[in-house]
Amino acid sequence: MIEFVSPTLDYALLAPILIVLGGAVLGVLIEAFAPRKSRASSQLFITLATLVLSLVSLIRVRDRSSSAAAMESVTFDGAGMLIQGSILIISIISVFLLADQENFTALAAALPGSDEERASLQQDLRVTEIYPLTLFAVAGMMLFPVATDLITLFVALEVLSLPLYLLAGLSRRRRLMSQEAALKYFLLGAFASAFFLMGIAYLYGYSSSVTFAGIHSAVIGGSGNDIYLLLGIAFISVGLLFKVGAVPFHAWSPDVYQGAPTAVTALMAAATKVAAFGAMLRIFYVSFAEAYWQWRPAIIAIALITMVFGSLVAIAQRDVKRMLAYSSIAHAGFLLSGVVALSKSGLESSIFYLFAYGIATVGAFGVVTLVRDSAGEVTDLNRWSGLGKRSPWVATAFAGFLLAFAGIPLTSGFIGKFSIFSAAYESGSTAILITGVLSSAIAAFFYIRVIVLMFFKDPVEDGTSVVIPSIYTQITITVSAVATFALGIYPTPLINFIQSSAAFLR
Amino acid sequence: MATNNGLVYLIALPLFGALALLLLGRKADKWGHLLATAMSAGSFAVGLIQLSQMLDREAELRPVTQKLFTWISVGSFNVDASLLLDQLSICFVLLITGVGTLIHIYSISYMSHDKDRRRFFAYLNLFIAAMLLLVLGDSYLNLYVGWEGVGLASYLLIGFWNQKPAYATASKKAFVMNRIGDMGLSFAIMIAFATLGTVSFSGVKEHSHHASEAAMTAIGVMLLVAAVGKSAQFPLQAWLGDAMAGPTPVSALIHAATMVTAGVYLIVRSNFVFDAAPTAQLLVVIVGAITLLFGAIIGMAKDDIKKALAASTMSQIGYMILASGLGPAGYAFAIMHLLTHGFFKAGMFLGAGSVMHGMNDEVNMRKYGGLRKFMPITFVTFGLGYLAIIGVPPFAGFYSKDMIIETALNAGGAKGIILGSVTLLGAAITAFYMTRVMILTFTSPKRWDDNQHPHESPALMWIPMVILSIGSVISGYLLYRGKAFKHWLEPLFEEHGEHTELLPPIVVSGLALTMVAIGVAIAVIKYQLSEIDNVAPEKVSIFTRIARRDLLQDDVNEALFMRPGQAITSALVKIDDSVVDGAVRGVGKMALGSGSALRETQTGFVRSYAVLILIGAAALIAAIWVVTT
Amino acid sequence: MNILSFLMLLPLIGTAFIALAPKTNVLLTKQIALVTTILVALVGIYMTISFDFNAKGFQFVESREWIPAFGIKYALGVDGIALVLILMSVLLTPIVVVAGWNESEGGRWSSKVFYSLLLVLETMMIGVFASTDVFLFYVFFEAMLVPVYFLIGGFGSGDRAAAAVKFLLYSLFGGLLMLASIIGIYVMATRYGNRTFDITTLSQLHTVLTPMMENVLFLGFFIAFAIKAPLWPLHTWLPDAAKSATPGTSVLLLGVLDKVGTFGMIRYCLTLFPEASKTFTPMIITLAVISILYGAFLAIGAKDIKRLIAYTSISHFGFITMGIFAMTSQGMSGSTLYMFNHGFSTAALFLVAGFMITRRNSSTISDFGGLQRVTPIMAWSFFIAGLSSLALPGLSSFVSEFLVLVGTFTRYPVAAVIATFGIVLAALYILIPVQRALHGPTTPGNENLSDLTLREKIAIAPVIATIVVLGFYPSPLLNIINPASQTIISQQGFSDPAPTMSEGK
Amino acid sequence: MSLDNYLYLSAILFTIGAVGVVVRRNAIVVFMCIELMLNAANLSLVTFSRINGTLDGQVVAFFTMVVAACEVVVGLAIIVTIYRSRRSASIDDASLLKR
Repeated sequence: MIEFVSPTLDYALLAPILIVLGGAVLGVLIEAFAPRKSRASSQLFITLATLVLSLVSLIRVRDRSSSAAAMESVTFDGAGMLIQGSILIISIISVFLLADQENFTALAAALPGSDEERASLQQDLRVTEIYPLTLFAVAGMMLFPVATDLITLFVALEVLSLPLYLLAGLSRRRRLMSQEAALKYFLLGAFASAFFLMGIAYLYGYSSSVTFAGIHSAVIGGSGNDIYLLLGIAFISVGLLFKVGAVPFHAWSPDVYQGAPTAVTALMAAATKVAAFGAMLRIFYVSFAEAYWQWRPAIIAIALITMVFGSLVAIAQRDVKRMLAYSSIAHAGFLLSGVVALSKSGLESSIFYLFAYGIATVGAFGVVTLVRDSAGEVTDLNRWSGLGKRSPWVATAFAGFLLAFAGIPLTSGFIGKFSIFSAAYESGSTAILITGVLSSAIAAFFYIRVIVLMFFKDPVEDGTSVVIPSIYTQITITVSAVATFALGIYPTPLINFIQSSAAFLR
Repeated sequence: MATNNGLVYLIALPLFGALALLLLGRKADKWGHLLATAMSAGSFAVGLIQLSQMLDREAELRPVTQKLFTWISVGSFNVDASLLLDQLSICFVLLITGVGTLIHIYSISYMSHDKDRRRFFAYLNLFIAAMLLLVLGDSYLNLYVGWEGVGLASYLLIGFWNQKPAYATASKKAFVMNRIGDMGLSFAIMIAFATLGTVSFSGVKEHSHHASEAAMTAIGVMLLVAAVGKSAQFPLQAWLGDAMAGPTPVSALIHAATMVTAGVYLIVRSNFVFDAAPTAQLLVVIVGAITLLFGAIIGMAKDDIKKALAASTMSQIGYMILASGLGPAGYAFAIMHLLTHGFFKAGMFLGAGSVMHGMNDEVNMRKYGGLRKFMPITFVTFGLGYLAIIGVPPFAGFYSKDMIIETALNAGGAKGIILGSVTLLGAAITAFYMTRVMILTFTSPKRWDDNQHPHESPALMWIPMVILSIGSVISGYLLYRGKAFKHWLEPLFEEHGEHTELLPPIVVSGLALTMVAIGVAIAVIKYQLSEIDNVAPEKVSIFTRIARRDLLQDDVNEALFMRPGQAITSALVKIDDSVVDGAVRGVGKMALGSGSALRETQTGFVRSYAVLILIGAAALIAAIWVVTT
Repeated sequence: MNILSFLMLLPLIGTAFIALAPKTNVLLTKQIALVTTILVALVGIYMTISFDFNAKGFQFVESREWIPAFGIKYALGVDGIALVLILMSVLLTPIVVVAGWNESEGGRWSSKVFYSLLLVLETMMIGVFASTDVFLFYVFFEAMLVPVYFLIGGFGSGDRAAAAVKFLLYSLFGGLLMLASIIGIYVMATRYGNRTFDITTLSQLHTVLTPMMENVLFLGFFIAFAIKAPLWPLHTWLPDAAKSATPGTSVLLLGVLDKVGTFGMIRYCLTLFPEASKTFTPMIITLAVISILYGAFLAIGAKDIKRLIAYTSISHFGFITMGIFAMTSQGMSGSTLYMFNHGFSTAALFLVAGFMITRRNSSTISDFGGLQRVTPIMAWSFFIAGLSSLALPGLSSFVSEFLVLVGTFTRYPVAAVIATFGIVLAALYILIPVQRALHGPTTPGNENLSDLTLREKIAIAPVIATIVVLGFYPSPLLNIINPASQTIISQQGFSDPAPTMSEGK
Repeated sequence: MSLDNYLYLSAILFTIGAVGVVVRRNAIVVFMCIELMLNAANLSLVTFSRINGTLDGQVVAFFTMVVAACEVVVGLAIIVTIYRSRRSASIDDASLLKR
């Protein structure tokens, strides 16, 4: 008979997560009780307030680090804090995109094209559930990278995934596509998490422990059955690689990115990637580090394939959102090189890259929400031609983000690429350096093509126009643009900060 | 060596003239030609002063230099912009400025109807300046500047009427063929620097003794290439004929008296190189001999008076080159012939110009005839020039050419025999074609139709002709008397003892004169005593035809260089687009293609995605498995 | 404030003013741009005067921490070579502004954009030559592409977008290879205990590198520079870009940007990887010689005047590269001087070509004819520019070209000899267009072209003056260049070959 | 009998589920196959818990059930909407998004 030890919780450290969850619950209550009119505004307010509050509380505890916050099941350390911080900041700026009601269906339950839907549109109904859903997802994302036992990891994964499945299906226009995206995301996500769970099982079987620390010591001890470890690492990786969208587990992302409401896509592409990579870094750095000779070749291979595949396919895309999706696949490849680096500089550069990339991504999708015609967003690239003439500033901002993706100097992307590749090379993998550089060259090809479309082609007169950005969207785009260039020109403060605090507590 | 700060004015005056006329533009139209003439004359005056000073000094003290400024100085490669005036260059200075001034004067009237006269005089002054720099530079690199400078001037002057496409082409041809020569000169300079570490005349001279013969030969051959290009010697002679496109005074000054003789100057100036490189020297002689006959033969076939004279120039320069290839024995005579030739050939060209002036620019001698009566002065001056060139004593040509023939014969052995006979044969042919020119133009019955009104040229034109003709009468004797000229130049060369005399001079002169007599006789029989029709006869021997086509020189060049060149060019243009750039475009296409191919993996079916994941998982397990075990 | 930083700051200030200027007032924009560039030029001249010829090493040095985490510094400084190139850049820019006074109109965007891009570009041009920190150099090297890209694509003519893209992709590709090498260096430097990008420190790195590693890193840099320079067979972007860009842009493109390639070869390839440089020298010299002849032949075959000039440049860059790798003081100084002179002679050619094209609305050579009779001054300017391009003695490019040839001959006679044939081809590729466009009867469409305006004269006069003056008196520049090139050669462990003069008699 | 058999069983169940996901068209069935995979994982967890003699495995199993339940909620919601708007639950019909 095992006697029950009452858990001791360090609420100060847990606060950031708890606050977000609390905000989410509050949101649900509002859905239940508040009058329909006031919901939108109050929900937005609560969401923002929650996130900001959570950020503040995170900053308050930034230099504490402990693995005992919740009985070993979550560990707060520099790296974790940084990742959580990035997630929060990215979420805040992408929430502004959510606020733009054009993005979401009026009544999720209504049939596409039914009178019901038309009525709901006329009444100008709005699904305000998106806010609590988002908060839940964010909570999951924040938990994911700090979880240090497999249960919490799994729960966090589901908590961040389930709301996203739903959000993906709530687009206002092209609802069939949106719902299809939701279905695909859900089925494949569940499929992947099944693998994930199986991985958990095997790791547990290997180490007879569910905590990272336990697994780590088991790996060192080498007592367990290596087959289990092998299967465990493989299955866990499947789950994680699926989330980050690495080849060949990437297939969902282009479809989902395209189908989902652009605001949600932004959140997925940016925040989810950060969270997933956070978790991946932690489990590989903390638990599997000593077994690196087993998994590293495989992960390197996947990284290379991912870079090249993403870049190549992106060239052939005709749709902005799909193009960005594939480019994000390519970036997943670059980020994986941070994972395989398995060094302090690898960790630091990954965190910087994640943050920079996330910000730029949100900004880019923010721009996408602006280019519309009567039937909603225009994502067909050919109809983007001449954007630079119509609305120079929006086009310039987008160009800026693209240059950042391409890694042109004086944008954040360049610093990120430089640091992450040098980290990978430092840890001795020349292949990643060469392939990374070459695929960046390929990638440049399509980023530039978009710039050419926007600036050097004449506008097509087919009603495509750039709507006057709502104040929210403006904030999003401006903030991301400024951040992107600031981090490109003078990244020192951030880098120093990351260097000083980025470390995993084992 | 003594320095003399006056030298720069020799060049500065005409250079100033050129710049002033070019920069002021139309403003200077009124007085431009006067300024230019004044500048040229001034330069001549300076030259005379320098000469008088030089005469006062001891033989070995005569050379003077002037350092203007440091031009290029990198590592051990140091070249000053500095001038050297010695017994050799002074001759050229006086020839250039003297004849030059006369031709300026002549041109004032000759070009009076041309609205671009100012530009013409600017070019003339530019040429004078460049040519002076050529002969005054104290190092091969300074010489190079003048060398290409005169090339530029001649390009501009040949193409002076470049609105006529043919003329424009002629000027281009001249420049390009000269460039080939210039290439030789730059090779020579490079070799000199690489082997001797210096490019100045004095430097090379002093090293010439202990440098390897191979190096000296290389330098010598390259210098010869340069000379060949500039002096229209075989095989780079083709441009001279076309160069007659330029106004006649230009032909007189540049393409008869001065520029084309620069090659001779270069070889004589580089005597120390050739003395140390017998092989190169032999080549020089051969080139000279070939060209001598080559030009002479062409000369026999030409009906265009200027082209005939041009051919004769080519042949006469052949004489000089040949002489300069004979070593110390010949240098002096080469220069001597150069000077006398300067007088009589310039004079004859001016005569030709005056004839054309009187015949509405008709150049075909078959449309002349009997002009003796209509332009007596021209006839007389041209006639004196004629006597000079064919070498009738006591006219200038006799002395200079006779010396060359003599030296050639005395070159010793088979070489001597061959060269001697070549030069003698040349003398005969020269006599023939020059007589032909005289007859066709002046003494034969008239063949021009009546809308022609031949008339004597104005004084401004015939005065220079007269002066030059005087020169062509007396200059030879003056230079010959008591071997004056030989002694004048001697300090510059290293005498290698006396040569064996194959034949006594008097016999040689006799031989020469007989050859000349034969030539003249044939010409008289063939033209004076027989009917000449005013169009070139068609039914002529293959040889004549070939001679008329300049011994196929252009055909050869086209076949050997032009067409292949064009072929290469067009081929490369294609290659650049299809292969080089094509490869680049190909890479782009490849990327795009593979992109669209991979794109197809995204079928849109959930189940296929699931399959991908499954495969991925399996692969992952396999990979880790492989590594682990 | 350090004079170099000041020099780089000035154009940015100008950009700020332009941004403030009202969109409607185009003239004001132009005036601001002109004044700024002239100021920069003056400061540049002042800097040149106050440069100490005899001192070795970098001068006007400035060094601040930029990204200490990676040991990256904002480090500036110039030696003779860099100084000369900066001088060239700042002198050419105002000339370009004056000459292309109306280029900014007829573009896709307002003049404000044009001149902002131009000024930003000027800042980067200075920076790329002035930086003594490899990373900083790379940042300028890449960032430079963006303004040029927009200048070509936005204000060019013809198929400008395609040309711009081709230019950008080519350069980016090279740049990324270089990035790989830079990362390599960075990691190596870190591994051997000194995490820095300082060029002087890194110049010692090669002592610890394996030959293999050094060669690979060298190639990364060299290919990037060979694309920029451009060297055969990586040149095909240049003709298109030059054809599509406005004359002014082309001047900056060929005159300044491409020099970054050759400059980089000296400053980075040689300094960082001396051994590898020696290893690859034969290959590079071969490529250079090919470029010389290949470029010349294509120039002869060119139908379009701008393409023609571009191809002549390819030939000239062949000379420059050859001189650099000849590793003699004549070659090195000659090449550097060549860079400067080529800047001006190409500027002259392109600007006059631009004048001709704007008048005739065509850049096809055969559309012109007999201009000498119609527009004598324009014709003369073109002719003189052409002469300097064919390196006529007495004009600036002769000195540099001859130095390169002599310098190469002393070590690689064969290459020098083959290259010398280029001077005959040069005569052809200049005189053919001269004959077609300027000589011959005036062809229809050219009868009443107007001659150069006062503005155009003002623009072209200083260029031609420079060409002529430097032809006769290059010493001032050579005095600046010589010590620097000496240093580099001695760093390489080379010394000029002594005269052979083997005793043969 | 040895506990390993349970592991083999769970492995087989997992595979069956995975294959089912790949071969079946009806969204509901596919989803059920995924549930099967989850439960296969559960079986392993419990077995390992028994082998290792620690309770964590069983705890995870409980968590898994809860999570699975949540997935069902979300999943069915999505599938139902799709069914309503498409009048078909075949996952192959939903393939507007491709390439």
